[in-house]
Amino acid sequence: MDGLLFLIPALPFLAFVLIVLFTNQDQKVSAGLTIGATAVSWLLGWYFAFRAFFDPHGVAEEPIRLSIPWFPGGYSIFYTGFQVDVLTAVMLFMVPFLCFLIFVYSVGYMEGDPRFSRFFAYLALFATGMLGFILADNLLLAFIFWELMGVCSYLLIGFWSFRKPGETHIDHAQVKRARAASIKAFITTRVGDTIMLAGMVLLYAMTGSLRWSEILAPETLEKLADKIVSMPVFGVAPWATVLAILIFWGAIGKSAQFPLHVWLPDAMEGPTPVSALIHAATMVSAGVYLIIRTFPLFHVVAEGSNSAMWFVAFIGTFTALFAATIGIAQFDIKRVLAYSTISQLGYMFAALGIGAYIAAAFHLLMHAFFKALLFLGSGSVIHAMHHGHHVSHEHGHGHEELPIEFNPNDMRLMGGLLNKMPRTAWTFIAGGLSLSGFPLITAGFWSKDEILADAWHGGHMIVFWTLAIAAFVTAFYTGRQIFMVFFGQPRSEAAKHAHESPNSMTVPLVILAVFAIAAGWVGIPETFPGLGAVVRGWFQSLMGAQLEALHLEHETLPFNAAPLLISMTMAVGGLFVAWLIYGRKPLGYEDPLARPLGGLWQAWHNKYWVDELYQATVVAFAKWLAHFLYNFDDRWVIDPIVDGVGRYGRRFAGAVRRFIDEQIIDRIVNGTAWVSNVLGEFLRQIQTGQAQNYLLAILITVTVLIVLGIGVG
Amino acid sequence: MNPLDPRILGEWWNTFLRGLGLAEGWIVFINGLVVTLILLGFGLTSVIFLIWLERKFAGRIQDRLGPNRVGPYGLLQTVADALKLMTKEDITPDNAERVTYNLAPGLAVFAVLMLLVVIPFGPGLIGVDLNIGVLYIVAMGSIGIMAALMAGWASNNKYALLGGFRTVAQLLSYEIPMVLAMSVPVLFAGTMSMHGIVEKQARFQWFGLIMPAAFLLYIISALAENERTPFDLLEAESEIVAGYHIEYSGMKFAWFFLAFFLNTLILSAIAATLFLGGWQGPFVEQVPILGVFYFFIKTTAILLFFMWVRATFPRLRIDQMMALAWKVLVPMGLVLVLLAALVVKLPIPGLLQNLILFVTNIAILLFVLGAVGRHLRKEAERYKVRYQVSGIR
Amino acid sequence: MIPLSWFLAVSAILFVIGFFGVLSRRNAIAILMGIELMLNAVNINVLAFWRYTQPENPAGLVWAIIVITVAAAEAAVGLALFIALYRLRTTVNIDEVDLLKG
Amino acid sequence: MVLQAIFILVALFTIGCALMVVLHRNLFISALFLIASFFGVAVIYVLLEAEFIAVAQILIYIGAIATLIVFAIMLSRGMMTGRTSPRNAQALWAGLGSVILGIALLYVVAYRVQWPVVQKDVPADAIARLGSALVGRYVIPFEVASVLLLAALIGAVMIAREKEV
Repeated sequence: MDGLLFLIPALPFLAFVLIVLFTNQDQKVSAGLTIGATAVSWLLGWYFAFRAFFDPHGVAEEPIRLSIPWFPGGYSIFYTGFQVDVLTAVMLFMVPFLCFLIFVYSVGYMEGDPRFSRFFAYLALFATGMLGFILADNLLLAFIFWELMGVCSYLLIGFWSFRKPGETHIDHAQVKRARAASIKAFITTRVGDTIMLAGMVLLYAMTGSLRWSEILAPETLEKLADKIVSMPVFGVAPWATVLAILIFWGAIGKSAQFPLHVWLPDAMEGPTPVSALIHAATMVSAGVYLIIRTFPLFHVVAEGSNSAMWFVAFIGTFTALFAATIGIAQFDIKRVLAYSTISQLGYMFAALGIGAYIAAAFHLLMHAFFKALLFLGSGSVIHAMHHGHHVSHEHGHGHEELPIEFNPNDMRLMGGLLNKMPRTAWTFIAGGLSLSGFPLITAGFWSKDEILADAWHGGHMIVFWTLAIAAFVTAFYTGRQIFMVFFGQPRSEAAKHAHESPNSMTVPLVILAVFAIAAGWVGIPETFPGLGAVVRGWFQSLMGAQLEALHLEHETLPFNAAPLLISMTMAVGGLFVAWLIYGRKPLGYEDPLARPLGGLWQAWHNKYWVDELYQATVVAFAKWLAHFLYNFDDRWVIDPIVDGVGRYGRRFAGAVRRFIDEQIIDRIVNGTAWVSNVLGEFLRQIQTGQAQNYLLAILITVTVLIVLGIGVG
Repeated sequence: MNPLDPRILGEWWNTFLRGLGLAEGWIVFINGLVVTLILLGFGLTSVIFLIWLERKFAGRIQDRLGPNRVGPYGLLQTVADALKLMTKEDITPDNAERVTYNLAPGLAVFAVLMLLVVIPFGPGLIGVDLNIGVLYIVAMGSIGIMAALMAGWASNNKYALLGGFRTVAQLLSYEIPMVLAMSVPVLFAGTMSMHGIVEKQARFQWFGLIMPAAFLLYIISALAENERTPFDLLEAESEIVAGYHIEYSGMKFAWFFLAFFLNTLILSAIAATLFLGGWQGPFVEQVPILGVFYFFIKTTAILLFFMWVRATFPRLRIDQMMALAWKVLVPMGLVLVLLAALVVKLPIPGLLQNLILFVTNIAILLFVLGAVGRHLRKEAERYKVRYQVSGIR
Repeated sequence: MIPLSWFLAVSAILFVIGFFGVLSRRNAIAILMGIELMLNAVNINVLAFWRYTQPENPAGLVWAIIVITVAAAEAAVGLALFIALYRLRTTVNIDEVDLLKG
Repeated sequence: MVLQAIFILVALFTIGCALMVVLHRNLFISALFLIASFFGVAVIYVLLEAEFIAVAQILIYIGAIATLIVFAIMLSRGMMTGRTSPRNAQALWAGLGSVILGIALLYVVAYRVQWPVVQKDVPADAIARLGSALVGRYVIPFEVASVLLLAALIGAVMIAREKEV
């Protein structure tokens, strides 16, 4: 049975190949292939996951493995394969299951799209990437699947990046946005990935292995923690810290943390199931998973001097609050959720940064359920708005005069959808409550409380209070969203004509809603009064087994009412304030907060102008550099030099013509021109577009290095 | 040692050399030289006989006498021709690339002569028993292509260049089925050594009898590799005058001619070795010298078959030629190799293996011939219709 | 016995010559020839180390065969590209095709 | 001694031919020298007792790659008229860099490194071992190589094919 491990990622891949090669013409068969393959993967995945759940200590100590020699590298053979330990099992419980539900949902959502089959092919490929990533038993294989996910993300964000003739549901502006968004996502994440690749290469150079079991072994980590590297600018640090931070950059890109968060909101141009699956539940949390996986590397350096952990905590905490505040001022239903995702991922990183391994994993899991639910719910709303718009047009309600352009995603045009689509609404509200951490019953409460309790207990007060404020903001914007979308009066014809989505969409919603509420109960801490005795911290003891296998200590936190009460107050308070502002009285097309908050609101609404900042700095710099090199000799250097020298020379010659031979001056002038010309020509070589020039540079570099090597050693 | 074993001669020769008090290195050197000279002499003289045979044989088939003036039965005709060619003016075109132009004929002969080294003429009678003999043959065969290309390009003549292109296309295409056909005996014998393959064919277990399809595949691709009818469109007079050697005259032309006939001889010898048991035959164990005799009988039989084909068949069109290679012979070869590999690994006695191979080979052969025949009939039908429409019968 | 360093020296020289060809020729086919020389040099190196360190281990031979295979694939695709390029632009000079747009 | 003399001759031949490959103006002649140089390399392989690779070298490099190159040269024949220089502007710098690199490499090879050489014979069944290694331990690289070849085959046909009008 262990030999079947490879099937989990292989089956979706097979579906992808079959769709691309054979069944592209037949939409039903294509969808069936993807869903069928994922269903089998799901069953297999749960088989392995439950094996781990029933024997956590055994599996944590001795993971289920499938390993083959991949390629010989020097004196050793590089093995690759898949493994299931407790952490993988937890992910394996969530990922294929969510994939399956969302794929089923997509059948309804994508109905009628001319690229239906291709959509499912991409989804299948994505499932391969994600499943392979969580199962991989070494960093290199994980990285390959990680990049595969990146490609799928790129393809799916840009899914509507061109319009087939006769397609009406996407307009030209949307096509342009989709193109830009997909490229932005790809390039932004590439920044993180490149840094991570550097970390990976260094790690291999330092340890000679990339397998989790070997690089995370205590002796290897000790070695890495003891070796010191001194760098320019950054100063002295242990290797473990350097490697950890380099790898963390990959996670920053993939999980859309500040400063590489800009791609995720734009990624909402993709179809909503994609947003739910890739940009909320699985791929973006892969970054968190990676850090959880390599946590011992972060943790090994003694506390106090551990700048890697500090860095993770800082980025996470900052992003959590930063993104949450932006979420307050967005009107696009999906963008609110996107910023919320960034913020929640920040929570997880903050948890990891303060050493709360279990809490991070727990929140990762819970977040996947409720955020997927929220996205799918928003997809259902958008779907309904679309149809409502269509219907209102057909029935001659004609051109309603709206103060803003119609956009099915715009929350200002919704309202009152609770009665039109009750199933979607109630499940969405369940997800929203979970996200805002509604006390005691929702999953989000338990996982968020766990993080806050850890921060309080560990004495990280700055982290604690920042996260607490972020929790308040989260509850607030969630409440705002719920009240704007489902309550009040419909604010457009489309909203009036909206109706419930088909069963294939609502059934997954209901299932997910159950999980979004109830899944959290497995993690009720043992020390919690009353309830704790029933569950006895099942999830905590499960992950505890993993921690023990990694030789990290793990303690059960004593019960403390203070963080609990603060967390409850924040959640309920946020929702209440949202009701005060958005739920009490009917809304117009302008946000009631926009006027009173003024500049702050503008900052939030414009996402703190980070995009504009990047446009003005990074992008502009790249363009400027290209221009500069191109124009260097023609405009700015040679001409002024030649002109200046020439003018000076002529004046000088006129004054002292009798004393100095004209030849000398001419020669100086010509010589200067020649020198600058050569210089310019040389600098121009840097970017000629000719591979041979680059190769020459390589030749010179290698030669210099070898000659230096001879000289030195 | 058996007095009728040809190896006794070698023993004697080595003792003789040692008797002269030579160092071991020198003996190796002298032996190499002697073997080279013998092989060269054999190759070059046999070609003279071969050309006579071909003309005589073709003459008989076409109800003529063939050469009969110079010497008894016209035996010296070839010698006379050679003398004529040597004394003819040697022309090099003005715009030819001289070095290449002069190198090409030499390279052509060189590529073929190199092959003589690994051919086992009898038990122990082999230049070098390379353990990768078959691969060596294939490798050397590919050099011949270069000669044609060089000749075609250096002549600076468009017909020559076209001929060169055609040659490359044909030789490269038919090299693949030939290699596939050759790898079937290699698989079955479990060795690439020519001697080893012959030894595996004792007691009439000739691979050509066990695997007739592979044998036929080899014969067809050998015809093409040798640029013989029906694959002689490389030098089709009516289309491209004479192919890549159009500009060559005199001695240089004679070199190409030599390479051509030598190649025929060697391809037949390889066929005899790989598929007809080489020097194997009755009483070879008792009287090893008989092996040489058997080998030449078999080689000559195949040679005569080649000549028969040449005198009988018209040539193919170029598209037919390519289609035959890529659509018929290559797939067939692949199937045959797969089949041989499977059967060799079957855990059953050798005789049963032979039987299975024979039956399946016949089946493949019938299937392929049937398919080709059906296709050709259809094509003929199409042409008939077309001609009827245009009024030509 | 020939010293190992002799083989390495020949390999190094061949490699440098090939690299020079790659860097200095304008014709794409000539560049390809330079690359082939470099690959040959690599193979000499591989086989020399195989012979002088681990002749009983076939890894060196396997490696050499894979290098040859890759060279063949590269030559086939490269030449196909050049022929397509020649058809399109009637040039195979590499310094005349430095634009990404055709 | 004899072996060493042969090696020196072959090495000089190979290097000379390689030089002609990169220096000769006429591309066709360059290609012919390339073939000669391949031949020299094959002999070097024989001296390394890797006969199989040597024969494979002749078969693939001379029989296939060189033929392809010559073919391509002929198909783009207009390029050989020699109106323009065969070398680009950076040839001088490239030459200088190459020479320095070559000297540095030779220095390293000759003086700087003590290679751990063992005196062992090539086993008689080296080719059999190679065969079983290719379908045993190295089966994945082998399969990858074959997939690569297939892809190259199809790719080359697709690229070079003339578009149907």
